[in-house]
Amino acid sequence: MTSFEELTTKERPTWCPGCGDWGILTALKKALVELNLPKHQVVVVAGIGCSGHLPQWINTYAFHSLHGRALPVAQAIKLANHELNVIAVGGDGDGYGIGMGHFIHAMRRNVNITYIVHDNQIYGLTTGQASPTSEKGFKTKSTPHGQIEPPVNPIALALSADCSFVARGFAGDVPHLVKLIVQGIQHKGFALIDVLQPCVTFNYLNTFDYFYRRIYKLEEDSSYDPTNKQEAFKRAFEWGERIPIGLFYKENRKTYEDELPQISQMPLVKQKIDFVDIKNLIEEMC
Amino acid sequence: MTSFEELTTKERPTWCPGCGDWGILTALKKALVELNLPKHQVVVVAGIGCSGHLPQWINTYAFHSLHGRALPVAQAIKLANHELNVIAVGGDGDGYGIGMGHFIHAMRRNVNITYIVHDNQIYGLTTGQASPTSEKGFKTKSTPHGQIEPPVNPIALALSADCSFVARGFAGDVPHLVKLIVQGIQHKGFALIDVLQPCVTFNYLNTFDYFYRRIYKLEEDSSYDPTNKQEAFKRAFEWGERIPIGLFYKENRKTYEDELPQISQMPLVKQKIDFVDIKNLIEEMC
Amino acid sequence: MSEFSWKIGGEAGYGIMTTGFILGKSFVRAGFFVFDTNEYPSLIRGGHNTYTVRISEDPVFSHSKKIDILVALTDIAIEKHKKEVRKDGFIIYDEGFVNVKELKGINLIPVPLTKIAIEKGGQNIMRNNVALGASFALIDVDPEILYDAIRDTFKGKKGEDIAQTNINVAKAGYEYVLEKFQNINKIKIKSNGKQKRMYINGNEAIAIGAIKAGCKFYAAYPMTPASSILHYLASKENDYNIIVKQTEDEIAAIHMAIGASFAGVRAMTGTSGGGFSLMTEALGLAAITETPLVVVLAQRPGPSTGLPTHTEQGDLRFAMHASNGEFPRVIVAPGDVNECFYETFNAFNIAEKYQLPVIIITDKFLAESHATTDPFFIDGMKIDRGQLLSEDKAKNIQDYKRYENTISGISLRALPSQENTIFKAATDEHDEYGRLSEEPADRIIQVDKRFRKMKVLETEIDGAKFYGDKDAEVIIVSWGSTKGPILEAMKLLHKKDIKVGFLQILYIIPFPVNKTKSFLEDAKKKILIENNKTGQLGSVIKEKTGIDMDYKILKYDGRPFTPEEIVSQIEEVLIHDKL
Amino acid sequence: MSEFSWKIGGEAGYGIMTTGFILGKSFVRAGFFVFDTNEYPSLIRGGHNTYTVRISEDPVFSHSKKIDILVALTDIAIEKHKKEVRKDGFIIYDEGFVNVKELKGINLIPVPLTKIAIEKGGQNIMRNNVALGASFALIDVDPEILYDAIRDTFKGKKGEDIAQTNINVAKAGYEYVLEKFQNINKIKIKSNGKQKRMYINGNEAIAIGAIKAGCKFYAAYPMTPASSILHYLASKENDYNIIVKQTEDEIAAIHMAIGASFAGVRAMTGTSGGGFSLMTEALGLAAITETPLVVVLAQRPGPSTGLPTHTEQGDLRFAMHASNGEFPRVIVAPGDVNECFYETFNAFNIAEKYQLPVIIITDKFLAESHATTDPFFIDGMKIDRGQLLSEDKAKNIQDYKRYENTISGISLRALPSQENTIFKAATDEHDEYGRLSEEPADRIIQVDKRFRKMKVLETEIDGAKFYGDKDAEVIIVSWGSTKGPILEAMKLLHKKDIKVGFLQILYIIPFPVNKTKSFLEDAKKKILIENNKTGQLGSVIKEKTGIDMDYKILKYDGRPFTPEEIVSQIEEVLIHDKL
Ligand SMILES: Cc1ncc(C[n+]2csc(CCOP(=O)(O)OP(=O)(O)O)c2C)c(N)n1
Ligand SMILES: Cc1ncc(C[n+]2csc(CCOP(=O)(O)OP(=O)(O)O)c2C)c(N)n1
Ligand code: SF4
Ligand code: SF4
Ligand SMILES: [Mg+2]
Ligand SMILES: [Mg+2]
Repeated sequence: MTSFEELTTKERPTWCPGCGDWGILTALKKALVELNLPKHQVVVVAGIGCSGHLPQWINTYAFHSLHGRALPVAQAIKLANHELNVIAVGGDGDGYGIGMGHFIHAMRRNVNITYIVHDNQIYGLTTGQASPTSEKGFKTKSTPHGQIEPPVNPIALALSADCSFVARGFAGDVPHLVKLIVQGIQHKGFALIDVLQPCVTFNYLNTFDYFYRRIYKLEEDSSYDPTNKQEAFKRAFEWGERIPIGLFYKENRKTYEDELPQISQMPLVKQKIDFVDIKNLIEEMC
Repeated sequence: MTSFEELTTKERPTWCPGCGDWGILTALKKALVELNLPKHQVVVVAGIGCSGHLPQWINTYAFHSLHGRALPVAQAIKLANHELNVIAVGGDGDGYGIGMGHFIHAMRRNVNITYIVHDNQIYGLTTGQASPTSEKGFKTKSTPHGQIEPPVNPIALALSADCSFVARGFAGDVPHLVKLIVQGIQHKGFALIDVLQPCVTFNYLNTFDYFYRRIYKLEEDSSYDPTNKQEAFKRAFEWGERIPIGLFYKENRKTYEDELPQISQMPLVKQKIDFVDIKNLIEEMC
Repeated sequence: MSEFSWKIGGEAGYGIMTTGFILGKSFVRAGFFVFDTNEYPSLIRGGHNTYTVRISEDPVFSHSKKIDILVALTDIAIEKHKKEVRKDGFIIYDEGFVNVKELKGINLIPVPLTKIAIEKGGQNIMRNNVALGASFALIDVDPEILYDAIRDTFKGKKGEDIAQTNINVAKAGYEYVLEKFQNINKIKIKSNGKQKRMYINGNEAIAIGAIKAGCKFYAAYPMTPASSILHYLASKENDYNIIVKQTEDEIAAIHMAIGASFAGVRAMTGTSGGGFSLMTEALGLAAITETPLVVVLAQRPGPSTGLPTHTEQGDLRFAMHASNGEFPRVIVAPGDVNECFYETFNAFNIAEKYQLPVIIITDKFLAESHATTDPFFIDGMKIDRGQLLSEDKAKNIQDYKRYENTISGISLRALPSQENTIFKAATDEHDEYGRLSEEPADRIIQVDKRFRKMKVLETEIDGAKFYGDKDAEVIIVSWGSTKGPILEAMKLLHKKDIKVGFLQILYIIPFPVNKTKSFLEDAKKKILIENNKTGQLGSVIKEKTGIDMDYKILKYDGRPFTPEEIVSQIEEVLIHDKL
Repeated sequence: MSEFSWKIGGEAGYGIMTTGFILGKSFVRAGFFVFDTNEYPSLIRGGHNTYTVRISEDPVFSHSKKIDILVALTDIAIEKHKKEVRKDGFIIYDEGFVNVKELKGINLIPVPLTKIAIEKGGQNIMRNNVALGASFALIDVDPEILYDAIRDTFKGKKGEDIAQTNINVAKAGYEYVLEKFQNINKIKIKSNGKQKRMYINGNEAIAIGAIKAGCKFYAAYPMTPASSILHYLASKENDYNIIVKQTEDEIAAIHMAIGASFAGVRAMTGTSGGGFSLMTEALGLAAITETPLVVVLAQRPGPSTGLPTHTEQGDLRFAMHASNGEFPRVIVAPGDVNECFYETFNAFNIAEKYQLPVIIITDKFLAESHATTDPFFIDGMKIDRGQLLSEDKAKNIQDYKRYENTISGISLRALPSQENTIFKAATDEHDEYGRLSEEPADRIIQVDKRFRKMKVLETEIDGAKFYGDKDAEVIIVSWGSTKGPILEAMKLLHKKDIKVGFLQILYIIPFPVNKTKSFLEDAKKKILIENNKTGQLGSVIKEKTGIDMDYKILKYDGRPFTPEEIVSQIEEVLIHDKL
């Protein structure tokens, strides 16, 4: 039985007190406990940012990669050893800014990994510049006269990019987030969980309170059908007085791994390479 | 009066005979003629690919940039001199593969440029590998056992990324394409025109004939309202027996330039720099 | 005593930076020379931060190892820095929060910083101001200079009221110490009279240099330690009509700068090593299209993410050779804030005159350390846009060749919108018109033409500076931010009657081959000093001149040199003839 | 005559590549030695393509300048290449489509290629086969070897019928010439008996080397001239259980390779200069996380897009210094198809033993030219995975330190899923466990540890090869694909009684300092030969050994050297003592 304690590292997180990242870490650990995943069979892959520090504080394998590059690394780890549970984490700048290209392509590819985005609508670790999800007009160090661009909409993009599991959580509601992460890991395919994560140091606008007053849960709306993409799109654009969290959309389709005869027998990493017979290849060249 | 002839270069295109690129070049030149844009006030910016060769054969200013990077260059040219008409062109690999990140961010930014994507669902210039829009199962040099990933959907992505003008044309219907390009250039904001462009050398599936049998024009459906985003999403996912072309969506919102007091009086490039007074800045440091 | 050093240490995120800056600023205003430097980890709160300010009656170019006053906000601060405090120096600490046992030879000054802050101001964080006041009580100067600096800092940002509260809190600290510690031996220092001086760091100097150069477009993606260029320029974007664009990534940033430059405005981008890695492909784009470009590379320790908030000079070779293929570029390595300003200005002229990329290479130590300097002398700074065609001239041109094969290698540069000069800029090899060409002849013409520009450039640039004694036994060679510590070390060595010369390589490309040879060929002991592991400049000197350095003083723990470290290593060389 | 050269020139996109390959293959099968090379522009159809095949009774290592038979499918082919045809050589051209006036000293062989193709086969494009048949009529060999090769080529892809049609067409060409030109002096060449040999290009050799090394994961983005590695491996992905992934860009490609390697499989990526630029940041990621990685960099002329389908050796310095910060890497530069195969195999061993990135640097000339060689000798090739922990060993480990500070610098490498070895791989600097650390002590330990690996590595690798005469007056130094033309040039010089030695630098890093010194220090005339503008290897030699090259033979028009060019330039050196 995997326990919360064994997932907890001796080192304490260095996040600011009150930061939403704490809730995400707790939720992730609880989800792994709930799923009873052995800790050595989990790899957490991160980008760079406050969010990117997360893998340091969870006692699983971890690969702390480059800014924006968690997804290519995570997908390849899964392809090389699909018996592992691979969870990618990152920030909004990391995933939706510099990492946007990988994000879109990973979703259509549908490798069976879970992607948790700490969406604080700001660049935290670099001390407060606008992020791709910063709201229009938001003033930051890099946009002292207000952000001009409207924010990207990760949920809508995910729906357009053939993501097979699209959800949004809130760092201020850990039990709900645990459920989403559990579902995301259980889902066979690429699962996106965008997490509203207040940055208490640099984002004076999108605070815990801001979200407490606005969020509602999709699953509490009994009419909502998370297999209906058109409906999902409608909710994806809801951002203002009401902000939906929960599962927007889910579909079952083959994972990338499912389509690879190369690993239908066993994971790549278990295949012997000591003597590869290339006589045929040499022959073909003669 | 701008004439078709003066836009035509002495050098002839080196595209394969019958390639869809020819139709796009013709349509672009015709559109410029129709809009009567002086040729020296037009800059065509391209990426790298068969498509990227286009600016060589139109007698306007041109910047032939790097693979995937037409958009950042094009946006900056416009910001530096917003009196220019800036048209970016590129391929599907160029724009939706390696250039995906710029593509998404350019759309929300809404700089007033026109982006024409030669979407041949293949990598032409590198002699036939899968592209991001290649259909699932498609066999190419890089996917000899069939492409596994479903294609990206540029129209849906554009709608999700706040693109203010979203259209699809067909290289086999030049008059229709001319109209779209004219509208795209006239549109104030970022205009995407994805052009179905058969590659007669490497794409044996998505041929002219393939499209002739499938395409229909949105504007011929009188019930279709291109200001309704939800409707646009529905059509965006239509790809099979029927493939819509025409204007999917259009909205009027401020361009990025509109929000810059720095250039409200005159373009950056016209502002004098011979003597910049920095006394205040020095003073502030004392 | 003609100088002293003050250091504050505590948790990140609690205003230590502002506090140190205010202290420095107050002394600058009073006519002193100041140098400061900071150290902080890559996280937002917690962790250990320091800010060190050195104040002197005479010019200073770096921090020094010995601290006269340490302000300790945490136990860690004591632990880490007690050894740095000089004999009979002071440690002010937050009584009730920080525990110190007696320390031999050090004056402990317990002050209930937090308590006073809450009593007088209402907020924990104001304890820093209490500490400032307390510090001033140990120095024989009028504390009004402090209160003025506090007022200036807070007034603008937070209003008169808050400013006054902060002053009150500082006063309370001042008075507390004055009263409680009446017998202490105050630090004595005397200003040589007020004199207007700037107190500025490398990034600010670069940003102002760019503004002065008419930079109209700055595109960047945040990355420590380059980010504050972005912040500074953004704050001035409307005053100076500059478009300052935070992009989706560094690739977009450099391409935007190139696009804007192609359209005719002076443009710059800035980043650190990781971002520069992403920009390498576009360097070649600027080169082959001959689009002027200025790139700031503010180094931090690598490889990869490395030590993101620390300092190193590990990217020299990378900057020299970044991007595929061969093309000319210029690399300038300012060593102080003045060079940051003037060389940035020059960089824009060079970029436009020679139509090529110019890289300004700095590091965290230079980028973020403030130094005093005379107000920049701007008379006579002249914008030179090189062979840029005016609208008028462009009108009369026929058969325009953008990439004409000229003797200098430099061709007339037209801008889009000019009527008779339509051309193609292409990243493929091209003919003189810019049309794609794969002909061997065109290829050779264009490669040679591009490289020929360097020949002209070499004659224009004096890429090295020499300090100290030409006939000295020891000649130091270095580049970039080590300049300050080296100059300070030279002062210390001078006092010990050790003669030293110092050759500063300012331009890495074009490399000052002759000057380097002339200073090094007959030198008895040639010592290379670099803030890196492998002695990269040393390898460049060897490559360009064949000269081997006799000794290498290298530091690669992410921290800048102190003058004292340099002195002791040079003494090693002189005494033991080894290192 | 013991050899001859055949060249075909015509428009791109009309099967010229296949045609040339078939010709070469048929002679290989018949026991001859063959070398071919192609030249094509960066567009799909039209433009001018050539394919040159050199056939010899003895081993050949490059093409040569003189052509014996030119097949001209277009006027341009005549125009461009008539000068290359040797005295009394032949030009076969498409009568009715190509116009030729009499050419002194050349035998014109007009053949209605297209006409015959349409008559006998039905398709224009089959004219190439007519030309093949016609060519054989000029050579004194049994044309059956041609028909066999045609059959083999088409049978698999297009079926028996199509194969037969193609053969018929070739026969028609053969007979046409035989009949019409009865008096010609046939080219005489005799096989030394059939012998099984491979006919393979550099990319194929690399791909097969990787397969043999147990590479299980190849991620890449298409880019000439690296693409055919991707194509080849993709075609074998199911036979050898390799995941071959075309990614969204080069950044993803290298990160995927690193991810797969971290998870425990041997992984590689491949690209050309522009893509390599995009990969630079991740090189540092592999380095600091100590993840084994093999990267193929197939060069083409830059800067930027440059001449995308041509050849150059312009990225050497870039490969050496790419990425921010300082870290060890290995760079191997194979010079022929054998070295491509064996060194790729070695690269995987080195990458895993030393846990660092290995760059295999080639160029278009090597990547795409076919050469004959004995079947790879694979006995005794041993996979060495270095300090990789087996499941069993991992189970018994306690207090596992992934980045343990060992004497060799190499630490035990565990894989995710092993029970007792959970660790963090981080791009930030870290302690021995992989936990983020900004402590100076940890920093120094890790930097030193990483670099220490190179010391061990240096002892293991013999990075240079010497050919020819050690006491020769002239010592050539070069690297990579110039090897072939140089070896051929040496043969020619030998015939002229000019003694030459040739030092091939195989490993750029670790650089063979001692060997280079020992061969160059006393050499009278040291000549550098590189396919670039600036003589990059020369600068490395200077940097590493202080030795200046006396002469430089450089070529940067995008084309490979011919042996004759090298000979004439060396003669210049010997006769005029200048270059
Ligand atoms: C290539 C590169 N560019 C820039 C940086 C600097 N950087 C580090 S974290 C970060 C952004 C952090 O924002 P986000 O991804 O939203 O994460 P957060 O800190 O908010 O969790 C940036 C720009 C980097 N490490 N690498
Ligand atoms: C960084 C980089 N990677 C790869 C290439 C090689 N390359 C040239 S064009 C191209 C793709 C062409 O496909 P697409 O963009 O769809 O354009 P098309 O040729 O089909 O018009 C590639 C991969 C390159 N030039 N630069
Ligand atoms: S800066 Fe913001 S995101 Fe980063 S740890 Fe602090 S509160 Fe969290
Ligand atoms: S390869 Fe395809 S896209 Fe390229 S020119 Fe030929 S037909 Fe057009
Ligand atoms: Mg963030
Ligand atoms: Mg394409």
